[in-house]
Amino acid sequence: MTDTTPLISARGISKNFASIEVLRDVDLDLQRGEIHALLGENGAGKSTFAKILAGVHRPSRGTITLNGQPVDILNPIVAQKLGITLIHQEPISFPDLSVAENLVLGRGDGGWFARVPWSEMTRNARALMDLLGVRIDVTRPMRGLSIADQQMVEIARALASDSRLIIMDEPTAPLTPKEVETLFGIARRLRDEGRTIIFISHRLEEVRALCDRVTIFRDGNKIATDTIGNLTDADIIRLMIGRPLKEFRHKARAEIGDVALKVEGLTLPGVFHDISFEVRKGEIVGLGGLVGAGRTDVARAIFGVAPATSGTVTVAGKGVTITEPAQAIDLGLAFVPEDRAAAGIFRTLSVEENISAAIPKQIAPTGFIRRTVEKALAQESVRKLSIKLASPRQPIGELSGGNQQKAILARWLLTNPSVLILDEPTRGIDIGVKAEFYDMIGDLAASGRAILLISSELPELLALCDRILVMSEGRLTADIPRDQATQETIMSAAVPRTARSGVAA
Amino acid sequence: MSAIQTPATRELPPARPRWQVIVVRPETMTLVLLIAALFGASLLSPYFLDVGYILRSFTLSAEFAIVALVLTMVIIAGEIDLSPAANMALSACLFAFAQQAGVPMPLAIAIGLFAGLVMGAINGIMVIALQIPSIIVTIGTLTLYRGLAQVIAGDKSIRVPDWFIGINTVLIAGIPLTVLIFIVMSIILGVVLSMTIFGRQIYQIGTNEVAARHAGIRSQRIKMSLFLLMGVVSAAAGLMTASRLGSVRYDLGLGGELQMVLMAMLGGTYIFGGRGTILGTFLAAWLLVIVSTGMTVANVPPSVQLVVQGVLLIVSIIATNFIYSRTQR
Amino acid sequence: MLKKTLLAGLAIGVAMVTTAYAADPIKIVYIGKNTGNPYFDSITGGFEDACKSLGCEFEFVAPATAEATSQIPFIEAQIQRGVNVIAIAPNSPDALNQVLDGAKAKGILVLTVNGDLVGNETHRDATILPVDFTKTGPNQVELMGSMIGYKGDIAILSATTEAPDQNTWIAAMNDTLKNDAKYKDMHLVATVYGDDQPEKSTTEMEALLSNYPNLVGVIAPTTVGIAAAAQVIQSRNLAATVHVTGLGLPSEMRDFVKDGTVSAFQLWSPYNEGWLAAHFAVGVIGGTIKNEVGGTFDVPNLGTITIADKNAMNTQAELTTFDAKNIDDFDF
Amino acid sequence: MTALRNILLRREAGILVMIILFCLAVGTQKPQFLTLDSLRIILLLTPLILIGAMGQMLVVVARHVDLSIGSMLGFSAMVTGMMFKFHPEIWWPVGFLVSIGTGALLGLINGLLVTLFRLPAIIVTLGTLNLYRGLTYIVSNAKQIDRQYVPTALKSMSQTSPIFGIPWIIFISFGVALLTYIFVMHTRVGRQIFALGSNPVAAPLRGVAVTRVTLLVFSISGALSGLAGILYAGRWGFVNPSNTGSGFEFQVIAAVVIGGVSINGGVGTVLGTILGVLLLGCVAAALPLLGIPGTTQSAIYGAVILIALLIDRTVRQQGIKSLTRARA
Repeated sequence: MTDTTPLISARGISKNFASIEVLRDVDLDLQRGEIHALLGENGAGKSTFAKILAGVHRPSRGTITLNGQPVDILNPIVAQKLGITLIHQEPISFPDLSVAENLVLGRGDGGWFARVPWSEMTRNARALMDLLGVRIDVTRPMRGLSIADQQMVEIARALASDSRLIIMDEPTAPLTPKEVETLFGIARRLRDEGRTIIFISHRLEEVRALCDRVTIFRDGNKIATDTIGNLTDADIIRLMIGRPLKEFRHKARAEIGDVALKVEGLTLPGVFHDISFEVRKGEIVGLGGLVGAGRTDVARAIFGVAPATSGTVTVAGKGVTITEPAQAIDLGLAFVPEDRAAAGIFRTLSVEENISAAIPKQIAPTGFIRRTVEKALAQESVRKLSIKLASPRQPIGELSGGNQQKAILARWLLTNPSVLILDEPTRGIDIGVKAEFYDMIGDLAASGRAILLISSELPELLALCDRILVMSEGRLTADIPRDQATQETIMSAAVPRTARSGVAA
Repeated sequence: MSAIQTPATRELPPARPRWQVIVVRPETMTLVLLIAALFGASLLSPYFLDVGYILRSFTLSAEFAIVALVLTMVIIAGEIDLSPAANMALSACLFAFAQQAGVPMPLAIAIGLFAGLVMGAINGIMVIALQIPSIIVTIGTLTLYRGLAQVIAGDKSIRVPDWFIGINTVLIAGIPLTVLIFIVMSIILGVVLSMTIFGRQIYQIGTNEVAARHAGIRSQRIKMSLFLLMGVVSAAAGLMTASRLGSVRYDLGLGGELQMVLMAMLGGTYIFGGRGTILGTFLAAWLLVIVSTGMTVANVPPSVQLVVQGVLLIVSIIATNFIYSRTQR
Repeated sequence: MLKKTLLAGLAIGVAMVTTAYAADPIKIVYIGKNTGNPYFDSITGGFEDACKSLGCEFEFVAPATAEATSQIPFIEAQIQRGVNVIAIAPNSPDALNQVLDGAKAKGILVLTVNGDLVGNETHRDATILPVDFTKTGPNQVELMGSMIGYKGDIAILSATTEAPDQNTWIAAMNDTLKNDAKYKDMHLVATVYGDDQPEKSTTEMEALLSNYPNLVGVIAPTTVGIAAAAQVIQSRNLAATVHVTGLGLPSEMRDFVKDGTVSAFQLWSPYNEGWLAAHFAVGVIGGTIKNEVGGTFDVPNLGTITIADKNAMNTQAELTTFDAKNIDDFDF
Repeated sequence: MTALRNILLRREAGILVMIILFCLAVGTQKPQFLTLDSLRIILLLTPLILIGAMGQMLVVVARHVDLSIGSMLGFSAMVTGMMFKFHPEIWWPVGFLVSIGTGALLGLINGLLVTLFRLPAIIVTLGTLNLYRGLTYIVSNAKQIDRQYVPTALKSMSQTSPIFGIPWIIFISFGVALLTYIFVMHTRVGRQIFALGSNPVAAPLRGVAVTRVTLLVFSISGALSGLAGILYAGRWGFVNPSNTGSGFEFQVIAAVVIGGVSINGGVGTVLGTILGVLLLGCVAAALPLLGIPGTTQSAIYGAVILIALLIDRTVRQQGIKSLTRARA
């Protein structure tokens, strides 16, 4: 038979976003009946490649053949018809439609005015949910489902679609180990039925447990494809980051001083509970955990974006109540938010205006803006942080992600903060610039500032932090000193407790 | 660290030439249209080109134009207010009703202005505290405010005292007082918007409110003050209209919201917020007056004027969107 | 290039302004309440025919809506155009005072036609009304009485609560019913207002029938109201028990008269209003007519017209009654 | 039965309770309000609004709004009326095709402006509200279509009845509601409208042809305005370039918002919308009966819209709360 013909054969796939090449000449064959892992750092191009296969993006160059036939995957509908389903990283749902409807929406059968077979749909949905072992009433709307349940619906949808290729983009992030085990069982069964699965994950142990082959991406290039057994963890990490891990370790040790920020019993019902910790001057405290563990919510509460309902915050020894960010800034706090586009930059405004946004009193003591002062401050920041730009008057949206992030950091440095909260500061940033950031963070601590660093990248936490706090399901589960911190200690604290007891049993 | 090379040499797009930044702006489009309209109107009717007449005609729209300046700021801040024309009517009715009931004039004027402030506050609270989209809130309050004006005044018109009549006929250096107020307001608000931190923060809120909040900008406070300003200025415009007409009826300023939105849109204010200038609205106000005056004096039927206004509105947003998408990403 | 053309345009414009003022034929403009109002087509017809025979220029303009201030830019524009006569059906009794004064100051003859500035008569030169409005009320009551045998409960369905003409007529109806022994068995039980909107007029009519089961007649002295009232009667098949009359346009009422829903209604000739107004204006400007109270002049087809109190004049003495016999003779 | 359905059910039940309470309150003052006769009056007041509300519901569910429906109604009615006037030889039911087709075309233009140029519907339809009204004056030369030109058969649709003395026009409006129900609940594209409004970003990823669905929704809104247009001509016996349909949008939007269609898209039911229309009809019918002047009607509408918004807001907040609870 044609078993040797790959299911999918991609040749020379490249993709540009606004003159930036995020994927370069990628060749990849996917066999029938394999689970194929895509590995790489954030921004390495693995998600982009997956999205091209699923018709979300169209390649700038390159060809894709399916079963030896060249295909043009115009859009997600075409992909669906070709039997390719993508499970998105963030579950996509229609909150006002029922679970059952969410499961079938987008299946290409029937015309516009085809009947909606409600009872059959509900029956099938129930069967699928039973298969996945998820107890959800399929007639209720998606709104109100937990992220994990939404993710399970997403997975069920892919199963129901009867696809030849199922792409799972970090599907396990919000799931409990038990759910992960169910998912893996199903994935293996699908493989045995002859289907192909692309599995994108950061967790090497999961990749090892599940996948047959791996492909490693770095900076938009495909670096290697091999059977999983042929590679050690160290090999994989080396291929992913292009250098040994150790180099990142931040060396500048700062004097650790008085407590700069202290949090006690901070609670926002339903989001996080009883969070207590302190950060000292010159100290970098990491805050790790799974996505959705409530880390960002704690930071937002401290900074007054979405205040907690109970608990105390002490800044430099004084108890404070912060109900909005302006107060936090006056107290010497600074917060670089996780989602740069949504909460950081003013895309269409100039770099200058972006840098000076948090210091109205400095640039306009009388209410009128002093352009010369603003210009001088901006130029100094640009020089200090070596922000690459054509002109400080250029809209910040025209800069690369790393330089945008530098400008945001510059904004906060101008407030001369004593406490800096950095939420995923290096997400979506080039590896070179990332290194610069690590240096800067080290220098900031060395200058006596207290830093709370939220990160999902374990190497980043391990490299930079003096202490690592871990959150799970809205609670602090560990406070690990630098010398005891390993990927394992952090992960074991990050995994939800309910699940851990399940594993133990 | 220097040992690590970024494999992709990511080039920065070159900065745009300065002339392009200046020329490719919606205000330029407005100015060109303004000149074209002047030219067209003078071709359309020989009676048009008369500065006195154009100024007199402007007084008929001056109240709307004044409110449109504030509306521009509201839209830049990412909100909209469709209720100011109804606010004008209700404030003016309350004022006229009070003075007719024997309340001393200064107090009656204060009542009118205060009513405007309250109406602005209601809009602001529903939008900011209750987080209902401003467009829907103000469609509701537009109906309510005008309805209340009708409840208060019925269908009858209430006279105002003779000495209060005729703000539009007071000439200062040959310019009607209301037009002068419009010009002065344009300068003041233009300075506020472009040169003060308050104005700067309006743009920042409109560009990205979440980011603005994170940067310590008190967006709710700023938006509330804009709604309040909107309320007071609308009320003042209502009183000016009362003075111009000499009487007040519930239908005062009916349909004015479209005129105001049109002025802001034609001036290049971006409907999604974050962009726009007072200068643009200033020019657009003149453009609209000249277009409608030119057509009226040429006896072009009002039906054609409705069509022209509708087309202008749609074309202006398309053009504005296009210019912004081309010049700024 | 552009500049040159612009300058040329300016020059031509200025030249035309100066010549226009010197132009000979009298220019009359009639500003209606709003466009699309069929009533004004008929008035305009009278103006047009009169101007054709008198050799003056005529134009009709009207704003899109009948809102109080919407006529102001039109008046301003006509002043600017240098017309000699502005005839207007005012949308507001007082909001136009300032701008009309401006017109008078420029020497323009300002007439109100088919509606007056009640209480602000000094801001116009004269008014042309179709009939002596003091007679409208009694005429309507008499017509109603003749339809119901001068006995029973009746109601009035009017336009808006503040419409001056309507209120004059309603007051006169009340007066007639109270003081004339002929009508002692007719009881006016309600006066309601439909705001000249078909929907509102219909609900008010329905409410009348519901609230007053003994009702035998409804007078609707407004064109929208009478059509709405007739329609309610027609759809409920009540033509035999509830009689509807009032003021209506033959073109709108023809069907109801023919199918017996409405046996008779009244109006005047809007055409004659335009005809009279044009003749009066030309006469005043030509010096053949003196615009003073008590003066008289002759108008073809209308006979001798007397200028009454407050410089008011009428085209006819009594209302015309339309019924199945004569309705086809009228085409407005 | 699930949480949100319960809320929605409560919502519809809530409107029903409001209607009943209102009617009883009016009934204590005017017992004749509680008769079949006044039900007939209320039903005859609402058919056009009901038809318009079905179209508007779809538009709002898709996270847009259509302010131009009154002008589309006026334009379609005018075009149809002119056909009746100048071509009386044409069989009158053809008028339905003409009116609905004209409306659909105008709606399509709205949809094209919204989709092609990615403009907010509210501004586009504010523009076309004027544009279409102006065009109505132009095509009609500002002349009204008088009663005598409107076919008698059409006029009698709001009077004669096929059954139980209920006029045709009421059957037509409820027929439209029934079709809308089948459309939104039992066709794929109907569900796609809800998906689009529920999550516009995700919709294209799930194979919703956003452009075509949006065009369809605006076209339906236009077509139903057209249907309301010809029925207007029959109901009132004339078509006027300035009055016909003006202010229609406010009544319809009020009914839709009161009926629980969420302004944030994705939520709305035919039943709720019908109840919203009926509530407005009850208010409109009760005011003259109680002798309350018509001048208060607009204020009452405004207040009712704002109250409905507040209720909508409260329901939405409960939804958010239940979401955070579920995450905990």
